[in-house]
Amino acid sequence: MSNDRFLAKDALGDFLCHCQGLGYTVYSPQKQEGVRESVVFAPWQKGCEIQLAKATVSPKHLLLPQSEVLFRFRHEKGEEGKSSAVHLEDTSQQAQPTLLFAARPCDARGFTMVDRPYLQGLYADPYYAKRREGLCVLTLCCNSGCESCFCHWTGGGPSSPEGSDILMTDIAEGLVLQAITEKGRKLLAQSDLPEAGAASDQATELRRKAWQSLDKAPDLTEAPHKLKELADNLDFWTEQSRACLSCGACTYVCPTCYCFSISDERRFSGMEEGVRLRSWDTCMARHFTEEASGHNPRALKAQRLQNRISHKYAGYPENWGSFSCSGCGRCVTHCPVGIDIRHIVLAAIALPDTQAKEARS
Amino acid sequence: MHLAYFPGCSAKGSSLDYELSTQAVLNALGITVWEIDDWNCCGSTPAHAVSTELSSALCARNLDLAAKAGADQLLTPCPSCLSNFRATAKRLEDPDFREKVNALLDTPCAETLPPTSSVLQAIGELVDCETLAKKATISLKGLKLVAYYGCLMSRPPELMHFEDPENPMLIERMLEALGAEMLDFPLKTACCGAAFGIPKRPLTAQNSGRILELAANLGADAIVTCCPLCQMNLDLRQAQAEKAMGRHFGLPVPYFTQILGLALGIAPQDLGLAKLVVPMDALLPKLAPKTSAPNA
Amino acid sequence: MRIGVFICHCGSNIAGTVDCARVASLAAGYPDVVYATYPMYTCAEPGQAAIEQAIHEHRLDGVVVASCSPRMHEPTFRKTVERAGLNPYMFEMANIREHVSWIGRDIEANTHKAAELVLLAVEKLRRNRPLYSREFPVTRRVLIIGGGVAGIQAALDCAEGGIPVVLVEREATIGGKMAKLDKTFPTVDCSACILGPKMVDVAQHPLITLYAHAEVEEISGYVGNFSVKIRKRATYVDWSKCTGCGTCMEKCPSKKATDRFNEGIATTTAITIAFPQAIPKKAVIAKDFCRQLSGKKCGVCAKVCPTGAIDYDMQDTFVTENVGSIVAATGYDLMDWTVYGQYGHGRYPDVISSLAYERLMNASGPTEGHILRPSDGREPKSIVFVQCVGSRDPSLNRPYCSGFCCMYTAKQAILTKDHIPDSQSYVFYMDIRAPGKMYDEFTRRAQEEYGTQYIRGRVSQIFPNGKGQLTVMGMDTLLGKPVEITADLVVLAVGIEASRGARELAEKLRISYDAYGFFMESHVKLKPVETNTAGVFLAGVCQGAKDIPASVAQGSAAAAKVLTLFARDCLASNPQIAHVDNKRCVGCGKCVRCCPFGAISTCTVRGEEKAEVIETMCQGCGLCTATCPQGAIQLAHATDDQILAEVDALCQI
Amino acid sequence: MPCRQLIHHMEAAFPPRPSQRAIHAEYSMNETIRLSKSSSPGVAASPSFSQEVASTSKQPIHTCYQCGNCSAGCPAAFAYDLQVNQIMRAVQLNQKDLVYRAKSLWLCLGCATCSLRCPNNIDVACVMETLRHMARAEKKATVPVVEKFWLSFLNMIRTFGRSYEIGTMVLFMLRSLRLTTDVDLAPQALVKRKLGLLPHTHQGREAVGRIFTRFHELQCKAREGR
Amino acid sequence: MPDIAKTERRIVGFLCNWCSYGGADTAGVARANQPTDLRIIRVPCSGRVNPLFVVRALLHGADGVLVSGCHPRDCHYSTGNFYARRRLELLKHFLPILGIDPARFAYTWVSASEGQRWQHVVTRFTEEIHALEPAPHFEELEPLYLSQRQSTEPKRPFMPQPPDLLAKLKEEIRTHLPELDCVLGWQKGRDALHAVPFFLRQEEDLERLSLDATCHNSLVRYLPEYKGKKVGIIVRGCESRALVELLQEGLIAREDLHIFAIPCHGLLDVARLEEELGRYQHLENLVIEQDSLRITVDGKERSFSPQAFLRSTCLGCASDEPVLADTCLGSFTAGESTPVTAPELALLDGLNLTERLRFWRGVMDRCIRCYSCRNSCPMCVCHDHCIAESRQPHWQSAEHSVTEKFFFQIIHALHLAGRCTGCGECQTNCPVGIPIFALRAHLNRVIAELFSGYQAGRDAQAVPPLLSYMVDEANIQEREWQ
Repeated sequence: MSNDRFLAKDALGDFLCHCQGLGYTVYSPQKQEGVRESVVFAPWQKGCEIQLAKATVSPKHLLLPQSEVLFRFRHEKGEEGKSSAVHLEDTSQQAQPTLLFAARPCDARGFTMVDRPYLQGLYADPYYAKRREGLCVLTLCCNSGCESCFCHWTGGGPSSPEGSDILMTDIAEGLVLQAITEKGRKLLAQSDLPEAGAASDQATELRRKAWQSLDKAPDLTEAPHKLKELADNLDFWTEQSRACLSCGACTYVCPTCYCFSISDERRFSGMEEGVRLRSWDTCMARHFTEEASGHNPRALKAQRLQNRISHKYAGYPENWGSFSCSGCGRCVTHCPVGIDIRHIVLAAIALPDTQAKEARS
Repeated sequence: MHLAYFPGCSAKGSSLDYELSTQAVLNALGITVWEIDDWNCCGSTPAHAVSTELSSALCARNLDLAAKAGADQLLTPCPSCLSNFRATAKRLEDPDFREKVNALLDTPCAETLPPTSSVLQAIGELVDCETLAKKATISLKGLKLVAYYGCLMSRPPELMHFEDPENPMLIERMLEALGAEMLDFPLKTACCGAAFGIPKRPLTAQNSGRILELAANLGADAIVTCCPLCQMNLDLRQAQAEKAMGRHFGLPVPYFTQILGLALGIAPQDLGLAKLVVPMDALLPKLAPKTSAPNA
Repeated sequence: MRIGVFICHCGSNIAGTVDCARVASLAAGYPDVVYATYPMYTCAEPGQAAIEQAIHEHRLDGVVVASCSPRMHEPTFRKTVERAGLNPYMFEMANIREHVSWIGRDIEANTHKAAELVLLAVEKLRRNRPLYSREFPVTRRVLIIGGGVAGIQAALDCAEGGIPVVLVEREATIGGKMAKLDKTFPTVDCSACILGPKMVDVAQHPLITLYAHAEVEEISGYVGNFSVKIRKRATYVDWSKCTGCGTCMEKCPSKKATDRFNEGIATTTAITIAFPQAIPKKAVIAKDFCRQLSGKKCGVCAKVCPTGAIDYDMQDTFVTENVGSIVAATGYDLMDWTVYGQYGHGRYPDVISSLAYERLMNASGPTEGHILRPSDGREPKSIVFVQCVGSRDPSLNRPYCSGFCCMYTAKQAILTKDHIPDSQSYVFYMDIRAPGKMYDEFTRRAQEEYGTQYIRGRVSQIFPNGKGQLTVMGMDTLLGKPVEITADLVVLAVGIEASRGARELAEKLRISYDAYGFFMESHVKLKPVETNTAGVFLAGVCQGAKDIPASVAQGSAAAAKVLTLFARDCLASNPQIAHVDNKRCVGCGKCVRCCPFGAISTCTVRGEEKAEVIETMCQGCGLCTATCPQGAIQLAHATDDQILAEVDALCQI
Repeated sequence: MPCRQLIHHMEAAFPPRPSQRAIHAEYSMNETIRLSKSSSPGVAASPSFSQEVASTSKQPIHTCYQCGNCSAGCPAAFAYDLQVNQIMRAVQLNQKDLVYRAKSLWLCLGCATCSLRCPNNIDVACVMETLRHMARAEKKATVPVVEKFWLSFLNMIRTFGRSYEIGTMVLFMLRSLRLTTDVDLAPQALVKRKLGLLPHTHQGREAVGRIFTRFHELQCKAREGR
Repeated sequence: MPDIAKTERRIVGFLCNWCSYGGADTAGVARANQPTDLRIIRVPCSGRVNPLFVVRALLHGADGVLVSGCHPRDCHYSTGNFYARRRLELLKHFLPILGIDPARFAYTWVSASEGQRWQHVVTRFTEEIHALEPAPHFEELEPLYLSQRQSTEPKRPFMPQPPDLLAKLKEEIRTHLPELDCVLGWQKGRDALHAVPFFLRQEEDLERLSLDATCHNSLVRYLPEYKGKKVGIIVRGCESRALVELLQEGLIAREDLHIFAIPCHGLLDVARLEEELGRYQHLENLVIEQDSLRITVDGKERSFSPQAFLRSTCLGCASDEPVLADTCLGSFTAGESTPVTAPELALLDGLNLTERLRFWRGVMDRCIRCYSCRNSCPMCVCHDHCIAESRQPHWQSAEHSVTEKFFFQIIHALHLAGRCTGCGECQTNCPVGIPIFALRAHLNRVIAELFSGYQAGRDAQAVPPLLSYMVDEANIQEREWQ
């Protein structure tokens, strides 16, 4: 692997500065103080401490901002309010080249799961596409497993390269950078980082060890089938969702939840003008499916939990051939009431067929 | 409780009998007080008539002495001194004023000053009437008395906090408990004419005269006082008042401590009774040992 | 929406300091505004016609007028747009006169401000919805609380107008304070002679139901439909049997009962009839003084009662009456003058209140009309009257004038001279207030014909001089000399205070009261009889100090208001009220708790508790809207969205 | 205590005043009060006087409605040339001269009966005291005998730290030239030992002396400042 | 008109229609000259003024807000201004903790006849606002990040639960379970450090019942879902107070509840323990003792002081005595609560106004609007109808701006005023660790100050302070405007 480069820990700042020089806005994990530490991906500036910890919240907001302006509208009037026209102003062309530093393999794999519906469907989402194109992902491999992570259950792993442009392995004195995509190769080529040499082998060994450290993953092949059968089993889902608070923590920390809401927000400027917003929405909230009539097809939290789990482990696989869960475990750690998606999926698989089919409406 | 004691200038002069009887009564009631060292005159009326700051500086020095001696409370028999102390403590709450007063003093006045009280009020608070009656050995039965508090004891009410400002009853409650007949005395808080006896005699003679006349009309045997200045005006200057009113009164004007002392069985000479200008001698024979002994 | 904006010049009132044309041209750019103009006088007939025309011409569905205060012309313009076919509530005003042109001279700043206020109005109007009143039936009965002269007058006028009346009186007899008076000023005619017939009329009128010795316990409901729970306090005498013969009074052995009717200058029996002309003339036992009821053996009255009316086991009972309107006529009480230590705290028997003096002079009083000193029964020769005792005294939190003391003091001075020709009266006063018809002449007569000495000054102290008389220390401020009078009797013209329990009653009635407990009228000048609670009216001193003629006039006025209210079968409700969004309401009851009118109840909708607004009771204050955390209850015309839009329009501009 | 030193202290702290009689003579006529600005003869108002009194005394002068209660209860009213309520009125009308020449100011006994019974909660006694301070600051004490008595009293305190009755009397008699003051009381007072013949002695008197010295210095400074 | 914009300040007035608006009219009629800055919004009653309108204006750029109503007792609606007085006074005390200068807000009373007073009030207030800097733009402030580490001594020292408590509790539940639909308790979640809510239905479930200082979720939160059913619930002191609040609001029925009260000496801050433990794969053992907290992770035993890992929200708790209980287990500490300032609040107390605003600017930025704070709060009874997400009324936009996020926390805090029982779940469950408990703790402190020591949930019969009033408020010093 002669192309691998070595990035010494004390040269991290210089490297990121170099990337900024290439026109990238650099996002890196940053610790922010509060009641307790929180690690979030935020714009990096020279002098910022460089964190390598796994972030509390996934970096999906780099592609899907918490809210984004799709367009602006303005009702324009002529003299004395006589003639009038609605003026629209597009905002999709404003994506900046962005470099994401020290994402984790689950984060990067998460991008691929969002890519499919946003880029590979009938219509590509232009807002998303622009950002995706400009995004360069530098992923830091995990050197060990973690109690709450389960990337290897869903087809990933501590050094899985999907979604990454460069994979980085932490070998204590520095990082070994391995280009995965052309974009990554180009970035490495533009850098003056030294060749990794022997460090490259050290990195390979660490990655192997990480894989070995993982507990054995259960077989989830049956999951889509079982979940489909369970779709109408309200008893099962009521039991699973009993503690659910219907908050949005699970969906908002998730790297693969991509649902949104559209709303128009007026500006009070003395004119009729405003913006159309696309903003994160959570399927765990009651209002997510509330219809204008007041009718709500998923009025119960049991139905909403069923929808969320089934989408990730049954619906999405049916359309795109993979689970839409990268196993990052954030929903597990951040659920205020400890709802564990692993347990639900395993419980569904464990249920004998006859019981699963016992449909209740 | 550390009770500091400020006798006031008159205690060492014109009202020596008040001082004697006060000490004797406090002693008999088991109340221990410490006279503060090195006290000075509170400035009385002339000081505050001339300058509030001067008056407060004179008072503050005394309050400061009491504070530094660790007093929990500062007692004085004289309502005028008390009034000046209270007014000073109140004014010192204003930092600007405090600064002005401190500028007059050798050392700045202590931040926290002990509360001040009159001997009368303190006795009222420390010894209830029942206890007082139990301790008494002589009955005051047969004495028809009026209590005269003067104006400063209860005014201004927001400073003095002494009973109903129009109708204080503390002396009445005490002496009634000891057997005396206390007459309702509407002029009990009227002004005696204050220190004007010297510069403007008619002012004092007229006012003291009114008080004496009403007490005489009501048939009182004596007027019981708690203020050295009032006592002096009603007693020493009684002849001047008689002249002004055109009538003879001959009313003894003892201090409440003297009457209390008599009831507690203290010898008249220890109460300075001989110092009264209008003698009480005619009343003394009315006093007799209590007939009903306790538990009898 | 299509909004028209009219920026009024108001002659030069607005145009003098606001560039109206510029405001109109800015307004034309505001959202939904399709027409903007700047007429000279918008409220004038041509101005209103122009609005109507514009509504038709430009197909407007909302109108903003920027002119004077909406408190002035909002009703006017609502009618204007209604004439043009719009819902009257699709209208908003911007106040650019009182709040802009009249308070600042900078044209630039004023114009800018006016334009922003118009924007506020436009943003609010865009969120207005048409509102419609509802009609509801009324119960044509009236409750009158208080049987003094004002209440009696109101009751008789209502009953004569054909309205059934429920009259509740706290005492055992109606008549109020007037029944205690000897004579009345300025004619010096006998109080009992003029009031007595009216009291009898009340007793005999078929449409009047009288509950004496009773109090209002609870009031619920709203204008047209009140429900009133009345507590009939136990009298221990079955009034259906009592004939008022008075035998029980003669035989009652407990003779030391406080005689409240005689203002405490005498005592009476435990079982008593207040006075010979009492209505109803029925006996009542004062529990505290009755031997039988205090657990001792007695039972004399029960033995002597010829009709067997005595019932020692009687308990309070309750009746509920439904009425459509309420008149509060609860009168006043004398303040407790014994707080004045300088007047002896009440411990000198010959210092008495003016009302006690009325009883001393009254032929039906304890002295049978002979003025005798309470201390020794001697006839006083030197009488001092002191005015403003408890009136105009901020140190006792009674800064107000009691209104009638000057007059009755003059009357009492005159009557004193009539009773005791060799007496001399002195009146200490601060100012003589005698603005009524024949009033000033009357006070002059007291001085000129009856030789009463009027001395201008307050009295500092009153005390016994030890010789059986009282020393009164006063001041003649006209001479600048202190005055001392030796008096046989001192009469204090004691000021009035709100009737005992007035505040509690106001809270039951949901009306306001002032700092002293007097009930608040709706407008001090233009709505002196109405309160802010629809259907509740005021009569007499409960609203503020007044004398007998004024009380009677207000009693009649209140009756007129009741009759006006009942002239229609149905009432229209105010549509600017709160509405509950059942989808959002979680039934937590916070709105129910704080509604000042009890206008929110709860109901069950599909098994869930929801708040429900009683349309006729809601007065539209919006407290509930500010209280509801989920915004489920919204005040029409002042919704959260409307106020938020106004805030945002101001802050995001 | 050497007598000379005593007199020296007295003179230093409270220098003798110019003849008060002269001030008196100025106002022997009964004049019209000119409230508006006018050149006609009469007593002009001092515009900020009532405000100054109100702010110095912290009392709501303007709430006085002339009920006369203060005067009615005043024990010195019989001796007043201008009654308390009239003084309040004069203050309201900014009649500084009228107030300053009233003897009443100096005859006030300070008993506060007026304050106690004022229906408007005005501390009238405090207003009177404030007026005395203000008048003294303008050297207008119209009853010198009272002032002399105060000063005599204060001089004793300055010298001895405590009051010394006989000293006060002697000094007062010297200053007021009223050599027979209270001689009628002397026999009894002396027989009954009502008066201490010698002043008290204590260490604090020097500290008290320093209080007076500083007070005097500050007063001089304030006067120069003005 | 840019010139005006430079010389004027943005001042918003809320005036009641009947008195103050009339007073402003009277001032106008008298041609009483006034500064032009103020813009008046007419409302029916000062009681209609939701304090959130005021905050909204101040956060969105108003330099000052003035509310004026009828004088107390003169309210056209009888009592509306009494309620307004309490709420606005509370707001006045709340603004500083947000970093908003309370001088920017004033409330007063002006009657329709008091034109002069109105002129005076407007002139004074406008002058005061001009004397301040223009209001800072929240979004443009530089964030201030500060570390908040527990530094306060707990009010009561930590104690592990008595060893036999769980067994006793199980016995009690076993007795009562037959008459109950369900019992709300806790069980272990993914490992021994993580407890989750547990809904016991059958006797077999008792085995899984767990009870220790990691069981943090407030089960009261679930009770309204069980309305009409008979349920058992395990509560600690703060949770019993939350029960009282829900009972006061009629959202649960006492007769449907069986309350098992247990003592509590503070809960563990699991998130901070996780921070200390770092990434681990297996957690085998958790032992909680008086002085040591031992956890075995990946074969290694780590030991901690439980005192140092108490939840900050528990530190100020004086008493675990249940207000309501059917079955009491263990012994409780009755305590007069002289509240200890929570460390997150102490941190804010030590900052000046600008620093506080910058602090919130920093921490609120990372809010993801997941609403865990709200949804785990036992007092957030609006549940699916929160105004944060409704379009009508439209209090909040969907925009993820830091102002909107901050405004939500203000809404939450003010809606909890007088109701918050201080369980701290809002903060504990925040995925990004925003110290929002400080706002609640501050409001609780203010409520106690203003309303004679009132504490939510202490007395089932008490009327919540913001839903009642006193004609003469003992602790509210209204401004005199002299």
